[in-house]
Amino acid sequence: MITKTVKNAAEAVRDVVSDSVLMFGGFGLCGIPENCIQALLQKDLTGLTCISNNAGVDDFGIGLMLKKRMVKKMISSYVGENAEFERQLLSGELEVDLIPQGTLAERIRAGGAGIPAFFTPAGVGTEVAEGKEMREFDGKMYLMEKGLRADFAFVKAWKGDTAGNLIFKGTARNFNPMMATAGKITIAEVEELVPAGSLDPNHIHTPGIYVQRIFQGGDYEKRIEQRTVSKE
Amino acid sequence: MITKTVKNAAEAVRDVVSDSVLMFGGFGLCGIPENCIQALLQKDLTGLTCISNNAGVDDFGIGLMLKKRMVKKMISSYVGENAEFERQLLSGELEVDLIPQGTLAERIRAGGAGIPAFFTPAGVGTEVAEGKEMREFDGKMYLMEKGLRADFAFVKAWKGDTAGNLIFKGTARNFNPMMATAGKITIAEVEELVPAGSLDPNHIHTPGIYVQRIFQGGDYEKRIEQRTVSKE
Amino acid sequence: MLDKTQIAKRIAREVKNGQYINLGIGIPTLVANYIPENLEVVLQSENGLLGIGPFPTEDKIDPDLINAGKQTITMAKGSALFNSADSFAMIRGGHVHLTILGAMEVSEKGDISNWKIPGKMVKGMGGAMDLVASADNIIVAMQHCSKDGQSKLLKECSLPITGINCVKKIVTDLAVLDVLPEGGFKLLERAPGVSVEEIVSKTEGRLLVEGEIPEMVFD
Amino acid sequence: MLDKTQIAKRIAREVKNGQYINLGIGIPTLVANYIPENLEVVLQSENGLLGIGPFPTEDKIDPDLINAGKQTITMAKGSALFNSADSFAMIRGGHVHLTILGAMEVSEKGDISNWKIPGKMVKGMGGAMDLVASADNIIVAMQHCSKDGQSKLLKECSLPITGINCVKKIVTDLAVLDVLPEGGFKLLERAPGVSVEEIVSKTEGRLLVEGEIPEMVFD
Repeated sequence: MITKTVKNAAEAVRDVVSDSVLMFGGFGLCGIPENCIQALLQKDLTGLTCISNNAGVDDFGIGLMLKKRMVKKMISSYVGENAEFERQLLSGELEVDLIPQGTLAERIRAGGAGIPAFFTPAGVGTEVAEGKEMREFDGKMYLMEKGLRADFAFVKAWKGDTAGNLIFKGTARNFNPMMATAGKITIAEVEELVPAGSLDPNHIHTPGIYVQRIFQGGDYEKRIEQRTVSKE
Repeated sequence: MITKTVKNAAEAVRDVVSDSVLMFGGFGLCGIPENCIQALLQKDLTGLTCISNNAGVDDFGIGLMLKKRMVKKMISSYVGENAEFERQLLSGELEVDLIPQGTLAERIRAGGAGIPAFFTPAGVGTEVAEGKEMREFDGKMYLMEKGLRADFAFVKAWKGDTAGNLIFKGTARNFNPMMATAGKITIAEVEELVPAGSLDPNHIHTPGIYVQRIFQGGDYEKRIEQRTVSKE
Repeated sequence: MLDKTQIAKRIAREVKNGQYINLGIGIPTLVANYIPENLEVVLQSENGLLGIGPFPTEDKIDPDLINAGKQTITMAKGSALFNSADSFAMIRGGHVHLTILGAMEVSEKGDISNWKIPGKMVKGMGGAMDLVASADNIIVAMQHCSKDGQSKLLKECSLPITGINCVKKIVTDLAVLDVLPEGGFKLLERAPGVSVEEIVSKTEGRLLVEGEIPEMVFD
Repeated sequence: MLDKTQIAKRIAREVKNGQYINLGIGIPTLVANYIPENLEVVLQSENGLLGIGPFPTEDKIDPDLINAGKQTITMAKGSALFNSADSFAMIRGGHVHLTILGAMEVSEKGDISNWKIPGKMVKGMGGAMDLVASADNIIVAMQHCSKDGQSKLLKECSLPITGINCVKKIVTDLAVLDVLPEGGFKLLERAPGVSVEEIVSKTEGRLLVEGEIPEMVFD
């Protein structure tokens, strides 16, 4: 069994340099790699391109990287929860590529799966289609979209083993599994790291082949954006 | 919860008609829908197009449908275990579309996922590329391949619930999950059918949305093609 | 005039037994509360869940379980979890039967705008472009007019488009309307106390009014 | 001359620590038996398993657990199961480091033929076309000549191609050869008792022989 374990987040992100392309798993603040983001904030990085469905909030997640001006460009589908983001975008300080969520997910999957391009109906007739190849199949129009990869992909799982196998929990799975496949180097932080052989092979969401480094994270805040409750 | 249960294989295949396009899960004889194949053999069908990675063996699986001359065309990646198949093919009685295994799997996934076409490097420079669009991305050549769907998809799972959620076992998973997504009507036979709510939502391989009919099969033969053993 | 709850209640009547449904943020989320109990439907959350349950009680809150609006949720019986690529494979592949979402504008051709106000608001399209490009049946929940009284049911959308020729039905605070395949809105029902004339005057796009238009009734 | 076991043993020396490896049917499958124990590698089975273990003992046979050659297998510690689309996503995406497979013919440009003999044999390409189109490192295990003595290391493949410009190294019963990036075979080692002259005479494609060619040594 190939062992992927590193000591902590600082060691995991040791070779991330400025101007890299990074992917971050998570949907909103759910399932984001909190420890890796904290470790990246400790480094003196600029000019990053960040691929993430959302851009965090003003004071948490990728929002903190935006505030520190580490990010040159965001590739996301929805950024509505972040005022600093909106400010940097409208002022032209930040480049933004907004992509339909399903197209973003599929482009990342394609990148990891060796598929350079595919066709999707999402965005036909909209500004998303500008400059893209259009084609008709069976009477319906589609856009050609390309695969996406990253220098580093940061993913957060619930459980992981020393061979890099990952299991996610609830809807914290979201973009994490595809991003794990699309990083040249994929770094996984997990709530619980177990020895290889402890996880049921039939329950694994991300096979270890995709993970180059893994560590057990700590101090998960798991901030909730919209706390909604029912009465008993 | 939407209930998908039918009584047995005969009821599940009741509306399959001649000249339909059918998909069958399985790799070799591993994970094939044995009960559905038996029920189809009881019907007076001809002109079928069968999409399956393999074509069974002479006396089991899809091989039995070939022997009964129910099949007009096979779409497969490897058919090496079936002499009757080879005979019908070389004599021109059977049309065959041989497709690289990864392309077949991805075409079925694409069909179920609303992706009409994608690019793959598999088959570039070979007769598989004949008549297909070629395109270069980042200095490498790719073929355009199209999504595949079927009128009926027959899949075999280990466990399933009345909502149609499926869990596969071992390498009997193979083509079953993609085919479940690509059938206009998907019929799942399972070794154990449990009430909705009995399966851990985090362990489900095929969400119930893809399954229109489900039943508990019986008398699984699970024939082994290459019985190989180690000494103690 | 309908309030938000009534819009949700009216849309809930469109739901059919056995449907898989994606509900957008805002009024569409409320629809879940009014689906008749005798119907068996499954709600899809595009961040990776089939089978959204009710909001959790305080002791059941799980930060790892949210809907597409980032609200804490629970899982219904028989639910399934999956990743975002698989979720949109499901949506794009046409497996979700009904999509209910909000809109800023809808055109008489069924075009919808709901993701951007140039120079003012850029939240992103999220999953809306995938949903409207893929679903067979799309129902829009929206206000008939903007705050300054401008019709939002237009000949052509003025804001950036989310999807074209996709909206099938609209429920506003004033009316229920179909979008006709050949283009144009068809008035089906009016809100309690709202006249046909008011709806006509507040609909900029081509509006077809045939025969008596019934008034909606709520319990 | 090497027998099949020796070909497998020689190929096993090419394996590096930490590699994910796909082994084809036949001799390549045997390679697993000779990978040095101090190396940590993971074997991929394209029908949906990372982490192939040894063949099962009689009491551990599970018909739901087979390799791509349809042989019953076991799972190694830390293995993972997945479907065929995910398996080839892994292969196509370049995540598998090394592919070892058999061939009927290899050309001096690294083209490979191994799936069809027109009019005679049509088994299909299985996963071979995906594997050879995607892997960075492809090693072929084959006989140097056909049964009737014809070279199988050719200028151009005569049989239908499986993939082009892909084979990096060949281990035959007579020799180990690299396929040069600019085309041509380069002789690296000869089998015990086999002369350079014999290899030259049995290689139809362009063959580069530089300096002393060492003889392979087996324990």
